Amino acid sequence: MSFILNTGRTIRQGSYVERKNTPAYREEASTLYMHEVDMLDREIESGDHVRVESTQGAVVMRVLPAAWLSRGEVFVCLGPYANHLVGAETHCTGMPDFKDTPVNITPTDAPLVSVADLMEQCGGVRYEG
Amino acid sequence: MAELLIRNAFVIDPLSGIRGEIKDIAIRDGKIVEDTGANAEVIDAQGCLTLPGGIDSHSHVCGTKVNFGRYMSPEDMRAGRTSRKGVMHVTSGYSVPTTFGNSYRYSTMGYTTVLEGAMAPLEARHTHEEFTATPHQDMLANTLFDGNWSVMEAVRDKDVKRAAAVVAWTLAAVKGFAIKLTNPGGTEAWGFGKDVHSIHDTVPHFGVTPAEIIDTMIRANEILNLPHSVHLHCNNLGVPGNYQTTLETIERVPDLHARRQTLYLTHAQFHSYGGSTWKDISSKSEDIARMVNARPQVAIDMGQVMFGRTTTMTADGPMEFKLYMLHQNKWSNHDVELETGSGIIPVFYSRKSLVNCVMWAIGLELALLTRDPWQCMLSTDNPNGAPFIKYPEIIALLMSRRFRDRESELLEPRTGHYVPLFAIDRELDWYEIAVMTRAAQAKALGITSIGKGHLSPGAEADIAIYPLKPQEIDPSAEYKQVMAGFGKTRYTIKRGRVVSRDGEVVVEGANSTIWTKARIPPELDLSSDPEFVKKFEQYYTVRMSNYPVQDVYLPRGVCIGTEASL
Amino acid sequence: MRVILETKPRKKPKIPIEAEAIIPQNFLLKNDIRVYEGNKERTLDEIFYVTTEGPAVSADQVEIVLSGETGVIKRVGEYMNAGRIVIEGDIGMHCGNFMSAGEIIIRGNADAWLGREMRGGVIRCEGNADHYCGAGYRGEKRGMRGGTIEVLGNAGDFTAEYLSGGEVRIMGDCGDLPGVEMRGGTLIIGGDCHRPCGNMTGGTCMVFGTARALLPTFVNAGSEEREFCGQRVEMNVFRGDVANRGKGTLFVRKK
Amino acid sequence: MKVEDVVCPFCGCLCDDLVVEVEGTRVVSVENGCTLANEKFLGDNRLTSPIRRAGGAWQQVSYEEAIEETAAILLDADRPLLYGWSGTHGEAQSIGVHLGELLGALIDNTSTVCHGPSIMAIQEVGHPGCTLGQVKNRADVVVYWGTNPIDAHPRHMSRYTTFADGFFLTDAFLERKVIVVDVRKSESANIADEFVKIEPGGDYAVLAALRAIVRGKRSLIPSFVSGVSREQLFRVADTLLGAKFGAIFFGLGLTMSRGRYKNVRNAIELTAELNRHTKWTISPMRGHWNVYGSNEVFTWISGYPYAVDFARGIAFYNPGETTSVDVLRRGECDACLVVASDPGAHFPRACAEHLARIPTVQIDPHVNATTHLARLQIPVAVTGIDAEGTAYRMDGVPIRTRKLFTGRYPSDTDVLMKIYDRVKEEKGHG
Repeated sequence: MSFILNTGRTIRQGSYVERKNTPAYREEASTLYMHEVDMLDREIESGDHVRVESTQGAVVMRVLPAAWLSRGEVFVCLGPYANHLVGAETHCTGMPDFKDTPVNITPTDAPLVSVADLMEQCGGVRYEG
Repeated sequence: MAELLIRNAFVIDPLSGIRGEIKDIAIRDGKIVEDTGANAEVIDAQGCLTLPGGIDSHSHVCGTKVNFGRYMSPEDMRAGRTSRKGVMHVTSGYSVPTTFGNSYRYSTMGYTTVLEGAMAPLEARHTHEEFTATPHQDMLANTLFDGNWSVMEAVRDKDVKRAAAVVAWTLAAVKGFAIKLTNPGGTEAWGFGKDVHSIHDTVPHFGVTPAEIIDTMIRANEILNLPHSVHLHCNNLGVPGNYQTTLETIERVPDLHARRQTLYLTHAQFHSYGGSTWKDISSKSEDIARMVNARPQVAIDMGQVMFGRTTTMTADGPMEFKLYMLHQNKWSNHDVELETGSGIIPVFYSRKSLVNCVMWAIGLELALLTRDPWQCMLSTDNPNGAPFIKYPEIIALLMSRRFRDRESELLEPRTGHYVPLFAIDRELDWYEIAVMTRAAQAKALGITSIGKGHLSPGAEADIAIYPLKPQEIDPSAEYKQVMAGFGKTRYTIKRGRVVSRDGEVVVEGANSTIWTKARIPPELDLSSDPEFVKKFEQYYTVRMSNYPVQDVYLPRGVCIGTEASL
Repeated sequence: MRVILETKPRKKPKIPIEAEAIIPQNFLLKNDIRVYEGNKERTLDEIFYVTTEGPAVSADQVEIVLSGETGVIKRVGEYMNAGRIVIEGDIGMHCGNFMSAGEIIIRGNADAWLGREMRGGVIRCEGNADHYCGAGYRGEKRGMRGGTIEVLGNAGDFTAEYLSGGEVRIMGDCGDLPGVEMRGGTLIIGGDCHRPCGNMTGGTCMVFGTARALLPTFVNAGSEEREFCGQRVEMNVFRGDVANRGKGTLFVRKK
Repeated sequence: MKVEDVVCPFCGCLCDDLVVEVEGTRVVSVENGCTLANEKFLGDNRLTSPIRRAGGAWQQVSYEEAIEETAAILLDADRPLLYGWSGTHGEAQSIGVHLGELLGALIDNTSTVCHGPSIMAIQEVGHPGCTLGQVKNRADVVVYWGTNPIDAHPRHMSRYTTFADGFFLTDAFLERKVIVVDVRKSESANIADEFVKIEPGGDYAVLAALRAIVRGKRSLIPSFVSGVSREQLFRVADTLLGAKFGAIFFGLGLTMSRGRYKNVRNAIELTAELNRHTKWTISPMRGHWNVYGSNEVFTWISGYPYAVDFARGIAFYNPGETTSVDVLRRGECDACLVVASDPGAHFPRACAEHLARIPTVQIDPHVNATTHLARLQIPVAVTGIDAEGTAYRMDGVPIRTRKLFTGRYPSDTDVLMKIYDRVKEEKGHG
């Protein structure tokens, strides 16, 4: 695995947290921040889609550059997209590895999926009332 | 009309002057009455000891720091667990049980009224929430004023009326019962990691001394005509040689009240140490008791230490830090803006520790050397000296010299050199125990007039019937039976209803919260005082309108209203 | 006496069984043994096919053999004070809690908290042990106090947390923070580990593989030879954890 | 109608100085609030009626039916999980815990994936803390460690720390020193006087090093500890020691990274050590507005702040064993009631999958990720908007949230009480 996925709060994620089925939430929660040099290395442009894969699963995200990250680290706000990658092992502390999940990142043309899509992948049934 | 008749009770009701006689007690609608009708439910007490419900006038059972004691101690929680069963909720905890755990255990011991010893006004809502989850006891809250900025400013300005106004506004706002001062001035100093070391030390920035705070608050209390006196946790708690501070404090107390004390000194044991270090700590109980005997205007509670594990918790933040440095175990601290502090650490009182043995002896000595039992109440400062479930053992120790002698053999062998306990012959009798566990508390708290602590017609029908027949047993010899008997009532009756029987809790319960409201002239009402309001909004982190405890938190509140002498 | 307990098929096989009653002394007394499946109480034969062979006059003559889907059975051997338990496969959490004597053999893997707060006796796990092997309970100051736990495979994180007596021997690797808060006893790690002995105040830990991310708060106190599996190994000696006024000893194999 | 001193039900800051304008059953404007508060009050994404999943489709059901079915699901389960609670008021949480003991359920709150490890650390070494006003009025040094208040607690700095003038500091911004420690240069780091950048997973070692330095063991410290230079460590230690009143606030950077509660423990022990020299306090930056309340309520009833297992009648607690993520990962529970939280969004995928497998009921005002996983959802009023009740701020100060208008939704308390009564009816007292 070539990157370490860190997750955390962002103010936009917090703003849309009670509207998880809106495009605004989807956009924020599926944004992956990456160091610009890492982006250059992989020939990823700002706004490109990437397939992010961990041992747990894979999900499509949109890349934005971030000067505040170190190389090798990527950041996604907490939410269902990041959690598609994070394992449920807690080291018997109750807490998953939200701050250090190894992931591979490859460019893709695939579209972003919605929260409902993700939940359907988990076995749910979408509600669009 | 619910009626209950208790027959053949061996009644001791000190406030009514009944020192032990076989009587019937009639109850209707939760109150004691002259007699009942023919259809009353009957309990045959069979000559068993029957007392007004027990009252604990100083215990830590509800509120922020108590709950933090639970929160930080899963090991204590697992040390005492019971299942949900019948009407009983799940309980956890040994030294800091859950609210239902406290309530059931007190109930089983015949206690029906408990005063929470320390409530920070800013966090009062929390205390009240836990009160409603302590269903078998009527609850009262001592309200902390020891580091209250507005009080200290009034003290500095020598404005006792202003101090009274702060107290009146605060008690009414937070539904508190009485003034509590914990290490007055010391908790503010602790805001910057300091403490005060005598009653004449100056509190940093505020330029007042503990002595001035105590003097002013005593007078403010009496101006407001509050039922209870100022309730003081003296400065220098737990410090070798602190008896001097305690004596100095008591000496200052004027006699301002006809029916009760002017100052209540809590957990006196922790304030009666001689010596200068932990190595030469000794008992100064004789000096303290002599002073108390000479000053009827003062009442104390024991603050008895019993051996074993417990958790200490107090608003006295700096003291807990000192204790932490000795024990090096866990330490929690919680300073409350503009008001007070608090600290919590677990401790183990060991018979192998000379210091702990001396502490154990001092509490008993204070009870035995204070001549008038109305001046010395039985307490452990639960859970600081020990969990309150040790009360029966303390009663047995006070009633039996033989028991004390037997215990002495188990103590650290040098103990006898540092304490006078083993030269004291006095053995307390049933009447004195009744005084020290309910009647004196009711009098000291000033709640006899709302029907607490006695069994005369009109009183609340809070009654404890113990499986002890005073006419048949000799407590001096049969102390084990005394201990067992006080540990588990035959019946505990709360407001006319049996709430526990032979240790089994039989109803869910619903308690009252007793609070005080002093009426003061409008010009002294701080809610419309621009200076007070401005400072409040500037320095507190909650808005003034969000500070008072709403009525919804006291579903069965009992307000004692007073008229201030202003 | 030999008691053979083989699990029966269950409708909800992932709901853990709590079986602190499965200890030799209980079978000797022929108590009505109950176990719990979630919030439901079950008799032993609702969960197991039970076979009993031969007599016993004392608990140390009782051997219990567990087989089948045993990986979700918790608290087997809790407060065990004599006799022997053999688990043919995996075992659930808290196997051997508070055990004071006797022997537990686990042929498969052990879930977390193997030998929690153990006082004495022997636990031998032939597979891997999960996190908190030989550790304590939340908030308590002491973990395992006596006896021996031997794990032939690997162990997880927080192995021997708060160890205060006895010996924990992990032949394979450990995860993060083995021996954290350790205050007594001996922890032996045959393989690699990460950040050993954080905040230790006493006891001895020996790492015969690689100790990664060694904490900066240990003082190097020279080197010594130690024996492991019949081999003499040159070890660096550290004292610490200095962050905590610690007086523990940490041996780490020299490269 | 304008309502003053409104309490914000978003984050643990529990700001209580909002001015909210209400028209009928709608909030039309918010003053003094941060972005998060504004979105919360103005948000309009309510689920309008209870819904039930029938096969692959959803249908509306009545509250009565939904409550009846919820009770039946819970009664039928051998290992029910009651999860969430941090987004509702204390009175509802209290019913939840009593429901848990009645059912023999596991009950857990969102601390489990937030400050659960902080609680575990506190249970080992205690917690030298204080109310936020102490910090505002006194602190001359503030440390934010592994937390980014600008995004997560937007008014923390202006109400309580960096920009908050207090009694002993009349110009806080100038007189108060702010240190930010993080693995990334967050927005908050940009306004700090000193930023300490740590390698991921390096908090434990850095805290251990600082403890050693404060104890005078400087010679021991190597030239770099987890990416932090010895010089910077010494400088930071000197700042800590030089404070008159210092306050550390820490976040999920400590609780979620490698070592978890041991990181927090090291931070607490550093604080305790500093108190031998000067005054220091430490406080977790609690996320949900009433997550601390759920810890308080759980504790006074059951003895434990979260992760309580009533399966055996008594209360049992052991994070790692009785925590929601673990229980879901192992596929243990056979029914789940979610109240006022969104595990579908905030738990790892494997947990969401199990929630979809078992009958999951959600009580929540909004359509969220868990909605798609649930069998049944019951919409309720939003506490702080159209329902009221007690909340505990991150520092333990209890504040009563307000009800701004009476809408058409029942409160969490109403719905839970009905479920509780129904379950009690079936179970009796036994």
